[in-house]
Amino acid sequence: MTDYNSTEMMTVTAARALKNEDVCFVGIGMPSAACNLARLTHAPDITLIYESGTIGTKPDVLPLSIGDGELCETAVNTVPVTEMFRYWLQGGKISVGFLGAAQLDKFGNINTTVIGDYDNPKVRLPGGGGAPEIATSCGEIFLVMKQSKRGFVEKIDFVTSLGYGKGGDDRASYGVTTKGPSRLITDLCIMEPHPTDKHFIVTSIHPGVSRDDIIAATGWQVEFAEEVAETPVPSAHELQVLRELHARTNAAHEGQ
Amino acid sequence: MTDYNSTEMMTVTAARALKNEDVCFVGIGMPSAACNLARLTHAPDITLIYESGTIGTKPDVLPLSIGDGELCETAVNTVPVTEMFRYWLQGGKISVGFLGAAQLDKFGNINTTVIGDYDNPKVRLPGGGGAPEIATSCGEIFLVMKQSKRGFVEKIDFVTSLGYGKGGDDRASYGVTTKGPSRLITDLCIMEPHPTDKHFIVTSIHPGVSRDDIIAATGWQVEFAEEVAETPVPSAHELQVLRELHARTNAAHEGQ
Amino acid sequence: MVAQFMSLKDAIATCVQNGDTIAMEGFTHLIPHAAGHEIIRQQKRDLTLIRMTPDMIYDQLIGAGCARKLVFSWGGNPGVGSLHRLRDAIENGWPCALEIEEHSHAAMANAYDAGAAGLPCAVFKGYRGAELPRVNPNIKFIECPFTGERLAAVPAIRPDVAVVHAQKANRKGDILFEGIVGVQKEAVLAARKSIITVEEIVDDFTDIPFNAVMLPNWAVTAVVHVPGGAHPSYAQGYYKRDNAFYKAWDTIANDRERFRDWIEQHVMQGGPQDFETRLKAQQTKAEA
Amino acid sequence: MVAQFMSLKDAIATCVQNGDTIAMEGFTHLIPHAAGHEIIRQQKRDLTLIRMTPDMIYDQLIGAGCARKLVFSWGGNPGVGSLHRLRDAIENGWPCALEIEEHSHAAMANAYDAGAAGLPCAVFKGYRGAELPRVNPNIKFIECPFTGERLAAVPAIRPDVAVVHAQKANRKGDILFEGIVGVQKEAVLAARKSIITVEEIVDDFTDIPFNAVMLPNWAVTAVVHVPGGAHPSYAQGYYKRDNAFYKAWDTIANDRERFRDWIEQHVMQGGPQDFETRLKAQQTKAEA
Repeated sequence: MTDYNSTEMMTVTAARALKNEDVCFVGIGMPSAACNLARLTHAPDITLIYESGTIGTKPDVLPLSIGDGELCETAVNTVPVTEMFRYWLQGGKISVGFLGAAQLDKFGNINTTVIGDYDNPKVRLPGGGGAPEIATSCGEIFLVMKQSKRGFVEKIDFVTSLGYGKGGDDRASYGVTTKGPSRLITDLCIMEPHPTDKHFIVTSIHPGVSRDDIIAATGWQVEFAEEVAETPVPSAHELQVLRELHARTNAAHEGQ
Repeated sequence: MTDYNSTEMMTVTAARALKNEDVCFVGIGMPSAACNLARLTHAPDITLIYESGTIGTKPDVLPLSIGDGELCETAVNTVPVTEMFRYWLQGGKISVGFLGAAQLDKFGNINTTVIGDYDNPKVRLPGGGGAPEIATSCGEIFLVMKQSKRGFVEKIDFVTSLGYGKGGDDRASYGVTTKGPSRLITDLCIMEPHPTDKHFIVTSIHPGVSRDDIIAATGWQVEFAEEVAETPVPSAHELQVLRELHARTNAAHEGQ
Repeated sequence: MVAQFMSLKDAIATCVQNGDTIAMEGFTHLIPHAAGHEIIRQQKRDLTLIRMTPDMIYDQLIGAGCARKLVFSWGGNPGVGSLHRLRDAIENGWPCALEIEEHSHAAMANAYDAGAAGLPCAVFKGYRGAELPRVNPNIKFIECPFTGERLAAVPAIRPDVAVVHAQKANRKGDILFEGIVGVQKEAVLAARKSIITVEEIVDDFTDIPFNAVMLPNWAVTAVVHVPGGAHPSYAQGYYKRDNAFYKAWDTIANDRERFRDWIEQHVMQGGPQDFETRLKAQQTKAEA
Repeated sequence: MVAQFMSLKDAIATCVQNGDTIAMEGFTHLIPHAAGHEIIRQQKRDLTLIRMTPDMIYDQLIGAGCARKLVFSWGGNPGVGSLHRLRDAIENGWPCALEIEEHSHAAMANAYDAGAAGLPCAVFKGYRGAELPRVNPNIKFIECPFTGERLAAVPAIRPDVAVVHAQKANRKGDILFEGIVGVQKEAVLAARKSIITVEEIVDDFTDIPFNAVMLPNWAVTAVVHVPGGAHPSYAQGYYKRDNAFYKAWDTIANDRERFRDWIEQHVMQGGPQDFETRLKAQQTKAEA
């Protein structure tokens, strides 16, 4: 086993899911690291879009917020937020949306709103932000999230953003024509939706992770594909680029 | 009588109707001459807006089209045409709209679409362009038009843009909350709407024009106000500025 | 799919099919005349032409028999008069019958906006007390679900092809518009395919403002270098509107034979390179 | 009515009344922190606060007891964590109960756009399969009258006052925004009154691009010169985001007493001039 941690494994795996020709709507945190890693390795021409209105941005350090000045300075163009959500996201111009979640169910529906009851929450989370329409307007969705029984639950407390709904054709019943969450990348494995029922199935397991590890970290009944692959390990080059990116980022944010 | 013609009289009278603080949506032709004359005389701070997206323009010569380069070069800002119609016109930011017509009725409804039947027209006119929404979205409307029995008719062939509809409260019945055509300036006189019925009444006659001249050039039964004023004649300064504007304009357009 | 650099001939041949719905935009400024001529030269037929202000460029396409239907909001030669070929088609069916769908500017601007925004329709405060809704079934009314206010609705414009002219492309195929930008960006974003003719191709856009009006290369199908390609319209920063030619068009277009001769001589026997030549001639004249 | 140049104290005192609906916008960039502090100092109460991303600025206003209701789409300290004052108000009603109306970003961006456009509501492809419509009665659905497609509708945002920060005003009061421009222009156009704080007042705008993002002086109520007025947010071309302070806020806001002390020391006993001072201190530190 080469020298990497599970977060790096997850980030590199997520980055590899992106193609050079993708136009990607990037959320903050893990998605931002994965998308920029892709740009700095195998997908140099990938178009990264942040909801602050920056199109084709190439930040040298990861932004703390989705609207840091670096995003604008390195972008091809910066448009008003109204235009971003109307012409670019709703207009169907984005091929991939990257989302995380506080809670996730086996159909890829996500909760970033509340834990507990909406009107009397145990924990008030930040809310949906761009996610409800990112989830339905992007060509496909990649979900990235560390696995835990608290996060991967049978039933989420609030459906902030639609995945496959109740499964099967339910997503389309809302008038949604996009593909939905086609890949769930965790720190343990990759899951992909069942061809018809649409619940997530483990299709690839990261090296050193056991099936029991995955089951222990999942709140729903885990299903494994007939043939489960082993996720390729991060290359030395990928790890180096990712670590340099984080080092530059930390230096920049601490220096202020 | 000083040395001016009836078109100059009409243009100067229209210009005088504008105030320094107005934000004015300018059509091409006569409205453009009147608005720029106002700007070059008593209303130096007037904001002139052309539907091509130019806000606060100060052309040195009159544009041949509503989108000449001069308009953009001298504007405070130039916005997309979508924004012009959505945020500025529909958004209620314009105090005065200036319109002309091919046909006009006594309630200030205007036709710039067809003479004759819509599906089998005698004359196909250019169409409404910006007028249908200018007529309802601007704070008030000034109409400018040379009088003739062909143009000032009892019934227009097509209602391109709403004035007072059938009169009385009819305008408001369409959900329109703006004032409507508050002034009609012709080459012979000024008409203003009746306070309740809203048909046009002659309130001021240009010097040298008789009541019979007006009646002879109007296709509807002309009504005169109890007290009819005499329109003040153009000043020497106004005539000089207007003629210089036209001279510059002709030189610029011929020179190409 | 990233923008491809092509010749004008290839761009029109590849992207425009008979029967297509085409939006050629440019609000006085940046009207894609060279591309219009190429469509005439390639004898495209049965086109549905969309344009807020079908001025000289559509007069030529209609007179040359390319169009079956026109969607528009103001059809005239601005500051000059009528479009004789448009009127002849509507009033006399020459050279072929022309169906029209007529709107207001506000409706079409909103319909382009809705098209770019991926909506099926545009909702706006429009057509109040106006008669077009009586003759155009594509104007409907809905109620605001909160206030009950009556609002007009028109279908979004979603052309098969948008054709526009811009000042600059960079070598990647990103496009820059400056000055009166009209509805060009919206038209391109609303369309399935797009052809952008440009005055100039520059190495990069590093010196343009953050908030410039532009299109990234992946939102564009074909980029074509046609200097002078907007003439007799203008390109801010490059050349002025040829107002004299707009006036001259009134005489050319007012007679079917004279129009045919003009098209034969200046379009059928011409090519995109003529636009730069014409521009240089105009500039030489202006300097003389 | 043309924009008036005012002190920040006068602008807030004149334009903001208890009970008003206020939109303070700025998407990470150009957040009007100085104006927010002045509202706290003047102890405005019962405000309905509208903002897509109620981050530190609204955490402060809510913790200081200015707000009765919050309309928002994402409430967090970006990249750091929770807004402790916002959560304390929602979860525990401290210092007073806070009603919330929650939307998505797309809904609010469309609602600002609709407000600027004078529409009663925004119509968009949104909330499909999402649960917010169950808990927010201000989300409804309508049908496209042409295709039957189900579309979401939300009321337009029409605030009493919009408060934003911009880079520059000229001496006439025209306003220039550059960089990440967010929904600021829309917020101002949608509001009855507006206060714009600016980094700099310049003689004129003769050298700005034709298509700059700006507001003419007659579309603005009050212009206030507050250098550094966005700190710890940033102003492109002037100063960077003070990310370290956003991280530090997490600790300050996590404790009621510490928060109160901070407000007392830095807001109640402070003034708009502190922002320039703070900025200089930050810059000196960065250069050291």
